[in-house]
Amino acid sequence: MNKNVVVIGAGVAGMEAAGRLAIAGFAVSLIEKQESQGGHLNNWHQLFPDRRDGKEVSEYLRKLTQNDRIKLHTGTSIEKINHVKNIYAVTTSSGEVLNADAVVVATGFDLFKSSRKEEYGYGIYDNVITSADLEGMFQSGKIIMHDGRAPEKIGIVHCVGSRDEKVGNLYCSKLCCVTAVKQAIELREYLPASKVFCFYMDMRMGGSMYEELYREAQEKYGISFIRGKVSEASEAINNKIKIKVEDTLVGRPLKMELDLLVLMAGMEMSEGGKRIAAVAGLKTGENRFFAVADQHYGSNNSNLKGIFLAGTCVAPMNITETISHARAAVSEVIDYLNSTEKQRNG
Amino acid sequence: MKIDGKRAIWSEYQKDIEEDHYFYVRSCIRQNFFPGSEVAFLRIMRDVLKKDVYEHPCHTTCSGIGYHGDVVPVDTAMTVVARQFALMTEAGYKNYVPSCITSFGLYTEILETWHHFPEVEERVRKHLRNATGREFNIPGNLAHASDIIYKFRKEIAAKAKYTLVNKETGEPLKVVDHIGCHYSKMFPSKGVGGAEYPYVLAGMIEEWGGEVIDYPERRHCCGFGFRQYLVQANRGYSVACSREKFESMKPFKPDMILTNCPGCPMFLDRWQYVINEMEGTTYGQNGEGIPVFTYEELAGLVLGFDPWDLGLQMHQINVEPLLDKIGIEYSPEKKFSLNTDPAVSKVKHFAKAVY
Amino acid sequence: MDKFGFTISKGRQIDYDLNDRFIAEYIFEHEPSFRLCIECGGCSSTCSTGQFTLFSLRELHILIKRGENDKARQNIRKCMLCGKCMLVCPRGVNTRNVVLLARQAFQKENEHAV
Amino acid sequence: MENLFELLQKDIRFEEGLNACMNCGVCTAICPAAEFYDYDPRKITDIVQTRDDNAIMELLKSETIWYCGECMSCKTRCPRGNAPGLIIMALRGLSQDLGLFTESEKGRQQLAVKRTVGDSILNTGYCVYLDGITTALHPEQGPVWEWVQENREKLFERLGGNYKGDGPGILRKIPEETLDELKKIFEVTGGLERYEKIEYYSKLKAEEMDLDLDEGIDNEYFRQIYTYNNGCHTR
Repeated sequence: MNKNVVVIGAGVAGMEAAGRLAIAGFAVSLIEKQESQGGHLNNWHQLFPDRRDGKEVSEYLRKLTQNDRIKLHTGTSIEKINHVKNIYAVTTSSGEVLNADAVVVATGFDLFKSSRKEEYGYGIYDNVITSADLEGMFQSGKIIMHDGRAPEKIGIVHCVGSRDEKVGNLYCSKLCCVTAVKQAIELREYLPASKVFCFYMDMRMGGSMYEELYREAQEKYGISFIRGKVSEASEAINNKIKIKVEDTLVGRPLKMELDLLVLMAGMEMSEGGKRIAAVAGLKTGENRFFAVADQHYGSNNSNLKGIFLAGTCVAPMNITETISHARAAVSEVIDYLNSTEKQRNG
Repeated sequence: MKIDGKRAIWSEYQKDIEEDHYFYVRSCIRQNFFPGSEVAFLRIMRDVLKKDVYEHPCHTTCSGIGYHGDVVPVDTAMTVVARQFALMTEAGYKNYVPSCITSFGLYTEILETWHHFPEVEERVRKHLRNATGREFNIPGNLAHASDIIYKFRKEIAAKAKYTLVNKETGEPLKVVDHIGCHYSKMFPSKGVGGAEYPYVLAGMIEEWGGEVIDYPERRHCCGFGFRQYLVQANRGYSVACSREKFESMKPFKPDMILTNCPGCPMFLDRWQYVINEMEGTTYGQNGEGIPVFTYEELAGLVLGFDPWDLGLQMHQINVEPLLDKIGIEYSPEKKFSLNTDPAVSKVKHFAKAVY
Repeated sequence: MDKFGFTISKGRQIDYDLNDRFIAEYIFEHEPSFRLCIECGGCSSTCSTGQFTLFSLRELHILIKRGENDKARQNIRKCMLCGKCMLVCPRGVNTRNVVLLARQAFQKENEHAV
Repeated sequence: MENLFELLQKDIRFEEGLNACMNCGVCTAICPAAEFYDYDPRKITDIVQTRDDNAIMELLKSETIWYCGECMSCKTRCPRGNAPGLIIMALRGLSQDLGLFTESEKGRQQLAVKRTVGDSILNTGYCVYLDGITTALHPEQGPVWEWVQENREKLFERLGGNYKGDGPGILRKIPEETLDELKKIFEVTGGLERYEKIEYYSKLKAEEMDLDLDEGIDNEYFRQIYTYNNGCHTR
């Protein structure tokens, strides 16, 4: 079949979809606005739940997309998407017009901007960082406070930007709990003298082997879990972070001083995705992610025929789910192109 | 502490504050405890900034303390407030400026409620008609008196005689700001700077040369708690809240506390005296406590008003060490003088004048 | 004080940094399964003492972990050591032994004090 | 008869204040009252959302609903947009309307609030007025306040006030016609009825406690509720 597919976004979902489409014989244009492919995965040190190196998955995706049928356009964004009959004309920022028989949108997610939770003081207090910042520290091998010393007492706040009407995100980002547990374990490995506290509302360990990781965090690493949403953080004169939380299972307020506070930033519809929605006329749902045609059996289908959705641009997903979702999108693309071919021939 | 992070938040919470023609309503607590502050507000607005501020002789309490003491039902409070709006409407004003934070919070809450539940507004209109025959318009602009001083902080700085600087060392004074809870905790978008890092007082401190001190319990309530202070048996709670703040600010060695709420300056002042009596602890650097000011008192001081015209003799904590630190001139013997001094003529006409 | 008619209220926050967690450390050392509690409340819902008094085994565990030793001490004798809690614990915590160890630790503390 | 939850729902503050609570505890963590009282706004919110009438009845009679200071810090932070402080206000209103407030030590204090602030509003047009802020009721106001009280006429004159004077200005006398308007507002909006209920149920309680209660603040019952603290409000 001599068909062209444009895949928007070269993160995990986009790379998987592009690779599989190429294997199926399609000519693929893979568009990425960043200078390199890989998406958020590039910034992640170890993956949950098995703690493998993120680079291994990157390597798999890189190999998968090394295919002559894939043309990678990095540093490129989308200006326009016009629909004429069964063809989508995709205009890129370099002025090129790509004609596509189908489009796969894989624009992914943005991390919640933690400074929006003003009461935690991210961007104000020196020793408040995000899960992404901590991942960067793991990559560099240097876990340090603002003054360069190693922290001894570290707090991890779950649900930052998730399950929170105040920032307009009613949904659960699903992966922050397990990220918190993974990062807590890593902290204890890097800094064996440290104490780590996780402040959670519910432990949502819904993935394969997640609960086991949680158990290991308690059993092997002595990480403390305190049920309560941190209400505020403030900075003491010695640059330590003071927090206030309710120990809800005792029903009393608790205060604690910490060297470092890590905010588990949730996932939001990406700014890039919002732009694509606007230029292509794609619908978004209540949570601002792309709206899917059917929650149960049409999660790759958008409101437009021929434009398919893959990965975290429709909802928070882990890497396993993202890859599966991208493959499912490829299957939808194949069915769709077969049926349009039949219509034309018939 | 990264000030840029705060500036980013401050820039997101700017509110519309009108330029002129204000309908001013007084605060019950402030009239009793800080009469000099309300006089200073009118002196600054009318004499220094040449603004039109109108006060209606028939305005009353908003009933806020009774409302938050839970003896005044919500419909009653709303109708008392509606009557104040009616006076404003009748006087031809649109810009409503309460002196009290609890009032400001109550007005904001009521306007929000009416916005979301128009049937409540209709009911209140009917109540007011039945009780008084009055009709009202909703204010075009609602700003607290501290918002107004904030708005004109640069103009005040331009005319200032003093800055918030230690005249011996040239160092800026360390100033702790304390915002009344009802200023923006209920509706962050209604306060300059929002709820977490309010800028309304910080902006004045910065503009007038001081250094803003952020300490861990900055956002904690002073402990008024209405019934928690009004009834003697509950005052242990009230003083404990203030004590928590003093303990938390202690390592930062503040020179003074600046407030924008009626109750807070009184409590933060008096509880220092009580804690000293009960436990022997004195806060502050000079062994004489941390002086607490209202924003009008501070504005008056930098503009060169006489400290005793501002009513600083009504504070329990002596203000003289701080005045000396800034280099403000004053006459020690006039502090408790009750004589009708020539200075009084400066302030006296603000008692009655309706401009 | 009589002069004012009230005294300054004491806080009831758990001040984690001021608390001493030696009881918890003692139990962790001798009964590592103590770490595994997920605070589900299964133990307290089946607890015989809990049926008739305000005793909560789940809460007791947390109080010990936070170093709220006085509060824990007030309740530690209420447990009848029937062990029903162990049967229901989804994490296999030896809850009965936790109570026994806590009592031992309190006992040691008393001996030290003497 | 309507159940208690339905009665609460009639209060607009209850409707504003309660959406759905997930028991995260962010309110209790920041609550000044939770720090000094055996008080947990999270639990109160959770109890009312169960709609359990027996549990709500317990609340209406309890000490716990009287601990809140109405600073509204809880509203700033709640991730579900609840305002436990507003829920408390609705509970307190209902407790007074049903005469249940006299069941608790802290609830009984409502008569003290009514006879100081409440009556001051109707008698003076101010929630608090200089003459009523005596050092007998407020010893914590300190020596400076004694001086202020002793010299109040001259001092307020010196500071530019209008103490008991006509026209606008600080502590001016509120005109009779204005006070009449206030009274009328209280009459048509249920304010007077609230006052009467507080008086009525307090009288019943005073009889039950065998304490004398007549007008004003110089009587056994007032002194008792104003000063008594059983010391068991902190756990």
